Amino acid sequence: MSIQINHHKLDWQEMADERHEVLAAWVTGQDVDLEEAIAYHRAMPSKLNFAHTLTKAKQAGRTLAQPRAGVAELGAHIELLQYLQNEGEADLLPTTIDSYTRQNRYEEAERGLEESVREGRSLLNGFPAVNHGVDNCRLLVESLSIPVQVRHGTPDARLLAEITLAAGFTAFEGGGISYNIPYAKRVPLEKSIRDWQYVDRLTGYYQEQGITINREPFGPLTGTLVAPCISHSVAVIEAVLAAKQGVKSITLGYGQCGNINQDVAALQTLPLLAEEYLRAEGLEDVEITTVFHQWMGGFPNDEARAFGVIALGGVAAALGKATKVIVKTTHEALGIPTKEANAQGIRATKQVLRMLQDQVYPENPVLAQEREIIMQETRLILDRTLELGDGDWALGAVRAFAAGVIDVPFAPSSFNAGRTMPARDNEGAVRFLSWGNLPFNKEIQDFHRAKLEERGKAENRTPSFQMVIDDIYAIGQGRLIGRPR
Amino acid sequence: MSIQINHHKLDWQEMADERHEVLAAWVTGQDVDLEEAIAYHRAMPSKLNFAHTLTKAKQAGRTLAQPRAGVAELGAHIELLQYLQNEGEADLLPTTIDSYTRQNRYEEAERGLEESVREGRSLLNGFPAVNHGVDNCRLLVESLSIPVQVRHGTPDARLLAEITLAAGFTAFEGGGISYNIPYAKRVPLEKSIRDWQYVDRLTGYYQEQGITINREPFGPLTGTLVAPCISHSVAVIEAVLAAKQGVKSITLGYGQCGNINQDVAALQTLPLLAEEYLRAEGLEDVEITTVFHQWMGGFPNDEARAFGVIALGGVAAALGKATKVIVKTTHEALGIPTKEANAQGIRATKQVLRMLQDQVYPENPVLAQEREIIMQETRLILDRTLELGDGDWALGAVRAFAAGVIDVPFAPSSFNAGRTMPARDNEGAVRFLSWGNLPFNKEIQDFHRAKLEERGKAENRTPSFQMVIDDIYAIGQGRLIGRPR
Amino acid sequence: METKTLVLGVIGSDVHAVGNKILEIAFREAGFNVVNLGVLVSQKEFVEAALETNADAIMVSSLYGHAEIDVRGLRDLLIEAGIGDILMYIGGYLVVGSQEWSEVEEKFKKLGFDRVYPPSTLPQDVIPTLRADLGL
Amino acid sequence: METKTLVLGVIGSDVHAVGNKILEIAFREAGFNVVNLGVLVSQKEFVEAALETNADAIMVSSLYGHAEIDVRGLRDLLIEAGIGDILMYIGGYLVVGSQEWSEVEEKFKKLGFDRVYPPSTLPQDVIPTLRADLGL
Ligand code: B12
Ligand code: B12
Repeated sequence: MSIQINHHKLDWQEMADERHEVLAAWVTGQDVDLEEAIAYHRAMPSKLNFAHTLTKAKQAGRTLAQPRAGVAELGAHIELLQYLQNEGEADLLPTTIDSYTRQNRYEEAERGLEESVREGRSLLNGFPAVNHGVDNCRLLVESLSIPVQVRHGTPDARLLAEITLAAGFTAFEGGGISYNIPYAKRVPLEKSIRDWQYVDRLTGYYQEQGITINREPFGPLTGTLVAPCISHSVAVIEAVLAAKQGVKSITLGYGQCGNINQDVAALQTLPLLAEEYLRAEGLEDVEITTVFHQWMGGFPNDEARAFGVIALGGVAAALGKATKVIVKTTHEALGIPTKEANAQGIRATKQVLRMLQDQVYPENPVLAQEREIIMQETRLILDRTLELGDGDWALGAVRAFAAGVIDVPFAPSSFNAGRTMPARDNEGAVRFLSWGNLPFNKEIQDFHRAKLEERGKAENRTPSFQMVIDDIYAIGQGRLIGRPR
Repeated sequence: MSIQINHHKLDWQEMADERHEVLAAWVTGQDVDLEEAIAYHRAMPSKLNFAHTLTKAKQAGRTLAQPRAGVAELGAHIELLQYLQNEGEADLLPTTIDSYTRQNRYEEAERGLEESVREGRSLLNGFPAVNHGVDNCRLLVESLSIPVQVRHGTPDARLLAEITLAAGFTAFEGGGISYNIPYAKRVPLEKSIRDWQYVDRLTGYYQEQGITINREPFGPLTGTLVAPCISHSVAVIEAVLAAKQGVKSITLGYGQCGNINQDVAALQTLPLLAEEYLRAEGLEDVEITTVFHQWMGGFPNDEARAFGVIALGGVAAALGKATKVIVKTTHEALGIPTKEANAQGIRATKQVLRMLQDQVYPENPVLAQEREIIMQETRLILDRTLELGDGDWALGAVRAFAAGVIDVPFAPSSFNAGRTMPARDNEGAVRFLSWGNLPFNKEIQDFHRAKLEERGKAENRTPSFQMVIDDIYAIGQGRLIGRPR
Repeated sequence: METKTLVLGVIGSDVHAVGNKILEIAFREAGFNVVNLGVLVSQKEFVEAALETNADAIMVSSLYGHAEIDVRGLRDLLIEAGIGDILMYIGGYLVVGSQEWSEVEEKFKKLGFDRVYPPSTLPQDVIPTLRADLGL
Repeated sequence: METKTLVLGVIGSDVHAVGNKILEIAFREAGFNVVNLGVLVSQKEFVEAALETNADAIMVSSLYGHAEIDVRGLRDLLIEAGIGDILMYIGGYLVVGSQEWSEVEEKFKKLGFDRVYPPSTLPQDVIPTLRADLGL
């Protein structure tokens, strides 16, 4: 790989050629007119601005609820989002992009879209925003009364960002690590990080014109037993990389692990860590908010049980005072949800959020210890990353992944070492059975070892990969910890 | 009222005439043969014994799930309970008794039963066990593979107890206070307490023959903003009264208030208080377990929201380590639930219970304070009660209610003072806006006053009855605290 | 302005007291003279109270599902007592389980009620209609 | 005993990696020789791997809902490559949303698969059948 990257701000003028090339990749690119887009954003009411809504929630100490949703055809997609807004009482809306678009396969997306129109049902697992183009996307934005975000999983999202931001979307999920490692196999990190610096720089350009676009690294990564220190490390790096490009509104994510103390501690430490590392880079005027993802791994088939999982996610989000929560549905283990199921997931979550909104999870030593562990682990990883990058976060990230200093469990990417093995401890918190090359000190290593020995003793078996497999199936089978039966 | 009561053990021989009279009240009474019934119980497998199952759960630190359910006709009722056992995965079963039987109106129950059979749908809101009689009830008990309890709301349950215990039921809900004050208007406490001493003495007789029948005072009372100190006081008195009659397995209940700290503190203090007062009476060999009732007040109409309320109840039950939880359904605000809705409520609850079963709610100062308040308040009430009774709990209870020393909010009974006014504080815990004649000391009074002033300030209104009304509707409308909009 | 008298109560073996207390307060605040019989009220008690207080309307609650059985014949008793044309409302969970509302409404209109309300009714949903029905 | 070779992979633009890793481990533990192509596998890669390794069966996963589009023509490519009768299974979330399983199964049988499995499949649900189909 010959791309040379660093974490410095891209020069907007020098990006002109690249932008030209990006916009030429699909016919709809030609409709992007940045100056006109900025005027369009200026004329939008503030209630449609994502960052604005997040700021208000953060100040009020409230947790907002946002679903995932996207279908191929425009009319159907508008109807879906309006339903989630009106019947689901969503506070924030998504537009989930289909998997072809995520891989920049616009021709296949076009075919899927055409067939979907023909068959009258969505053959795509999301909304192909690039194929729809700026004007159609604006019809969508204008048909809603709350802000809407682009949610996807695209290693190279440059064209998608150009089109959707020009269309009036005010939030854009993803990042150079979080939308590569869990979502690709052979995309080098240098390339995806660079492509996401483009997206961040574009966002920064809007910001320079006074238009705040919210950016959100994808917190849960593979969604499967990802310990907080891993996702926090990626989140902080992506926050720094985005802020360097001029992004001012950043929402950092974390996917529910299932142990309430660990989840609350993770939510509490995430902004602390981000602000600490941003400050160290002199990036002080960035607003950090948090997003909690309800359980991202395998779900129970049974809808009633799924409601239990969903509500428990709502509990952790509320007690951890997340700024927003991404809501799952009772159809999670069945397939893409109907709009009714989606709305039900939101309403169940909102009931929990509202019943807990004025309650405080009391400070206590177990929570403090959990926070301390997360802070220490994450700092060990991040400090080593910066060291590997000789003070450059972009370079450091590439080298840290190569060295297994950051290592995401179950990730498909060949640029991920894949040497860690997570498992739950005896109270269900996610720990490491093997930490591979994570730069843990002896104290932390002993901590993980002791925690898993404790579980092993309780289950009368030696901690092994079978525990991991059992844990992967556990929630789907109605429990948190995969105990032998 | 001329009945003279005291808390001493009834003389079994002297009860013979009364038993004769009780059994003569409806034709099915003649089928009760105590010696034969004891032989029947002896032959029952231990997995059908309620107390036995509770003991195992308590030792394992697990929370069991139990629904409410009852329809008029026997076959339909068996089908319902089997469904809840097999599809709902209930750990314990109920038989909810209809409201005519609860008022000893067996003729009306008979009519309702006949009409139900004729119309093929239940016109009664429960199972008229007295009308069905011993043999039919045995068919029910024998068709199940887990224990089943009688749940009702009957001020005078003597005949119901005779018949259902003889039929092999191993648990019987209710008590002389908890099944009078919320369930009757003009039944003097002397009468209901004496009638429940009969039930407890009967249970004690079974116990003397080696058959343990579990007894459970009805914890939630009116289900509407009942602060822990009120329900705990009633629970402890009924525990003492039952134990005096020879009952050895007692499950004490508490209905979810909605603030997690208060709910956990309530569950933790309930057995402590009971054991303290039992010990003082020299009643040491009684096994105390706890039952948590998911929210007993008005529910949301929307099923998804109702799932949220149900799951949050599961969270509090698990974190408070209740021995069992009584599960609500998503049809709560719609009418008596279908068996499917009932099973869904159980499964959603069990998912939450299982995901939390190995987690510990960490000890913390807020929780400790909440426990301390509940302990102090309850002791103030109980000590004054015993004083009023000149050392006799039965007499004390009667006089305490007359004096408003115990006072259940919203109770229909004319023997309840009805001078307290509960309201939520700014974090949703249930406090007192007016404590009427509750024997609170200045410290406790100041505590309540301060808590409600804090809320008043946050809402910019003076605490008043409007707050109470707002709180009554709040959960049904999707929130815990009835804030002005 | 004239003060109208309402007789309020929960019929039969029903003990649900909370809604009844709230209705009492709300009707009183709305300017009615309220005679609240509370819970566990028999048909006879309703009729007697209406006669004694010269009431303008009877407001029956039933929450526990037995209303169908409990209210049969109440209108006839009122006719016998010579106040057959008194305004009579009913509200609450009127049947066991949930049934199509229009059917429930029709059933209770046939049983002699002028208006029938579902359980989600708030006091403010009723008061304007009640005023109108009473010519206020 | 003879060792049979399985080619394993997640087809199309699909990146769901967890089930794939678990299947790899389970098939290996069951005594198969497993060639795991991982996620994001094209039809061409499946055919080439099967040819190169002289595989006895191809195990296709698709979780993300696009299987219908992604597998069309795969059986034809295998026929062209001269291994048209190779055993081929597919499993996962095969369509967008949830459809009647029997329809889904039929659809994918028509698309050339010998067996079709729903997402709730555990490795132990497949292995005995696979052994039987391979004459083990
Ligand atoms: C609290 C409660 C209890 C408490 C009552 C305490 C007390 N003494 O008041 C306890 C625990 C004791 C109890 C017992 C029982 N309950 Co209960 N209870 C409830 C619950 C949860 C809330 C009721 C309440 O207070 N709501 C708040 C008040 C403000 O609302 P409301 O009562 O509905 O009244 C409003 C409206 O209905 C309307 N309204 C009412 N009457 C009228 C009349 C007129 C004219 C008008 C215009 C309007 C109107 O206006 C009121 C004010 O807004 C409801 C379910 C729910 N709603 O969520 C079940 C519910 C009413 N109970 C029910 C049942 C079956 C029982 C029991 C038989 C058995 C049981 N499940 O244990 C016993 C019956 C005892 C008896 N003999 O009556 C059922 C009724 C089912 C049905 N009809 O199909 C319900 C619906 C629960 C359920 N889904 O199973 N219950
Ligand atoms: C974790 C997860 C993710 C992670 C994946 C991380 C990674 N790289 O692995 C992330 C978050 C990245 C992700 C992304 C997406 N996901 Co996803 N994801 C899941 C989830 C929650 C769990 C999957 C899992 O790991 N299960 C555990 C493993 C052990 O089980 P499994 O994968 O099902 O495999 C077993 C069986 O299916 C079977 N099996 C599988 N293949 C085969 C083959 C054969 C031959 C046989 C016999 C058996 C078999 O055996 C396996 C072992 O038991 C599921 C929903 C669920 N199940 O609860 C959704 C789900 C699969 N995802 C879905 C979708 C749509 C997506 C996205 C398009 C969009 C989105 N919602 O964000 C993107 C797609 C990205 C892409 N290009 O592929 C949908 C698919 C919907 C549909 N088909 O109708 C699901 C069902 C969620 C939903 N209800 O919407 N996802």
